[in-house]
Amino acid sequence: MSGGDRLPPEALGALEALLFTATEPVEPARLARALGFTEGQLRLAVDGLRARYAGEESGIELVEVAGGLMLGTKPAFAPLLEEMGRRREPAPLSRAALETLAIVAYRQPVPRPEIEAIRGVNCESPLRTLLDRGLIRPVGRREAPGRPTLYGTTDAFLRAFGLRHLGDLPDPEPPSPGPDAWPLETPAGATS
Amino acid sequence: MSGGDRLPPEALGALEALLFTATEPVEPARLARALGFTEGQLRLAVDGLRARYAGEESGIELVEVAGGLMLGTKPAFAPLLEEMGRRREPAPLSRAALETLAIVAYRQPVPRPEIEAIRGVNCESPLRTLLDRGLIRPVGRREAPGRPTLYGTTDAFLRAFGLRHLGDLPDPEPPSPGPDAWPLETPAGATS
Amino acid sequence: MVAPRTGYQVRLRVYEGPLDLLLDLIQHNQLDIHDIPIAEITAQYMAALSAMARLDLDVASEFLVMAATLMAIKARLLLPRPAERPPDGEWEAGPDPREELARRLEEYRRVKAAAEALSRRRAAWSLRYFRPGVPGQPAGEPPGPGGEVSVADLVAAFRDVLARAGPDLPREIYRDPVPLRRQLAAVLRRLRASRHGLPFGALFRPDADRHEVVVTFLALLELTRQGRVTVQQALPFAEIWVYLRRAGDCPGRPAAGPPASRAAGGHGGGER
Repeated sequence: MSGGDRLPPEALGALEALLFTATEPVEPARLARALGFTEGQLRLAVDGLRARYAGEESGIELVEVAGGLMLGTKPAFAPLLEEMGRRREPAPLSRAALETLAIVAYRQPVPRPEIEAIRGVNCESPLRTLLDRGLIRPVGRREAPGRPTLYGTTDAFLRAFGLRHLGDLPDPEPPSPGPDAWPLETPAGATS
Repeated sequence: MSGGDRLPPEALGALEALLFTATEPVEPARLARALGFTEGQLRLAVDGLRARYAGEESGIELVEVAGGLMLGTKPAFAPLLEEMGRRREPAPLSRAALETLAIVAYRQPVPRPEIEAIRGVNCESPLRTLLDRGLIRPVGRREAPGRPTLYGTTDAFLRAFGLRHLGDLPDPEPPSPGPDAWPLETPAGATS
Repeated sequence: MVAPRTGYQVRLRVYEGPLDLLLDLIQHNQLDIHDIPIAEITAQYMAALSAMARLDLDVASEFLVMAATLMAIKARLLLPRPAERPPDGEWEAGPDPREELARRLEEYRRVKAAAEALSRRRAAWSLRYFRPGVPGQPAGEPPGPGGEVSVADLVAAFRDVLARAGPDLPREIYRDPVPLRRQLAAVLRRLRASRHGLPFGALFRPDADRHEVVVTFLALLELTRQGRVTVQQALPFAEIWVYLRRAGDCPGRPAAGPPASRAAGGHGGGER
């Protein structure tokens, strides 16, 4: 390491900010270029960050992977993170979204006007939420005036609710077997 | 702070790891629960992290937004990150949208006719933009003829503008606290 | 119901609306909002409108309404006050006709200030960068329902919404669309009850409507996919038979099919 490898005071911070916002491992050469560092300076900065992360009061560390550097949490905190279900936990569904989802689940394929007729309010926003969250999707269009988009549930919906298939959806009206519960009662005699 | 608020040695690391992997602001209460901390302990840990991030050799810091905590880079490193193409600039808001958003933010809940009376122009298009971008949402209906929809801001709005909560809205006129420092004092929906 | 008003949405090059234009004139002339020289401002306002017209900017109707308002205020100010006040003092302390306009301008000015404050706040905040996928940018898989929502919540929500909808739902919606789940059970039941499987056609109620037929068919597909049922056809265009698969069955060899089905069953008909 040459004597010219002095670090500017904010070098560690700059390196940290760069790595913090990276989506994948960053090659050392690219880091050096971005920071305007020599190779020696980058090595110093990396060592400096490593040292800062070394203590047990630090939750992250610098890892080298796939030819690049990135930040990651320390393995010691894996159990904690796993417990937190660190697969991004979005806010729970709103009442409006849940009701809309229920209607789509039970009535699919169903167009928006029908959902709105049932709920009695505009459902644009809950539908968008459900689409964004991958719980419903457009499955076609109804052959009717305006050809409204029909919505149905997705595989992600099944997974999220622990359903193997749509047939697993519980009967929403268990007490009273509806008026046309025909098939359940029909004996085998129907065989042509 | 009570004497029981001692921190386990890895407390800062655990908090940091949690925040590092969070994709949205995390409420303090949730953090405390996840970490098994008392409120006091969490406060200690937060202060500890803040202190660790304070130096210029740190590239990140702890920010409070939308009722939660998250890690972000320090503003000083914005030019470097921008140069690296890290900017994920959300599309800028038009003046019409900003004005409409300001009315909703400071007057919520507020119906469209009131917004239009204040701006003196039709606001359908900016309202739609704001709804589409998730910055505002319908929060109910006013019990008045026509039952107009009332609009309010969302958590996404707080996050987009770096506000901790609605009380954190910037004072529109910081220099002169005029006789009727309007927005802050006006009771919601009192006008028109 | 929102009628599209395209002509209404004109964005003037600079002005967000008549209030914006007026405010600009007032500031430009360094006037007091609460003491506007109406005649002068009206003249400037009209000049601005005709400039817009010359620039071929479509002058939105709001601008014209404001022009009319200004003219009305001007006219009222020009009217001589009656020399003798009526005895009931009705004319006394008549409100300044400019008052309402001043109030609106003041309010709009505050909105503009608030919008600018928000804009500055946003600019400052945007100097911060977050971990990728933060905030609010979905990374990879969509986030799903979030929280702890169970099937029970879903069912409860459906019941609630139906209960709330009451009996005056549009007819089309009340018609029971024959849930797939029910049809699945029905098909299974009928197959269980039959000893030799059933011809495809027998699975459909004679008076089933199109929807029911579709759902029944979907149920059949689903059962096939789950491997609980096999579907076989002896020859092209021959009757299709449906068999229940019992535990231990060899794939494609229904326990008690008619001989015809065996003929074609060698390759494991419905199995995949």
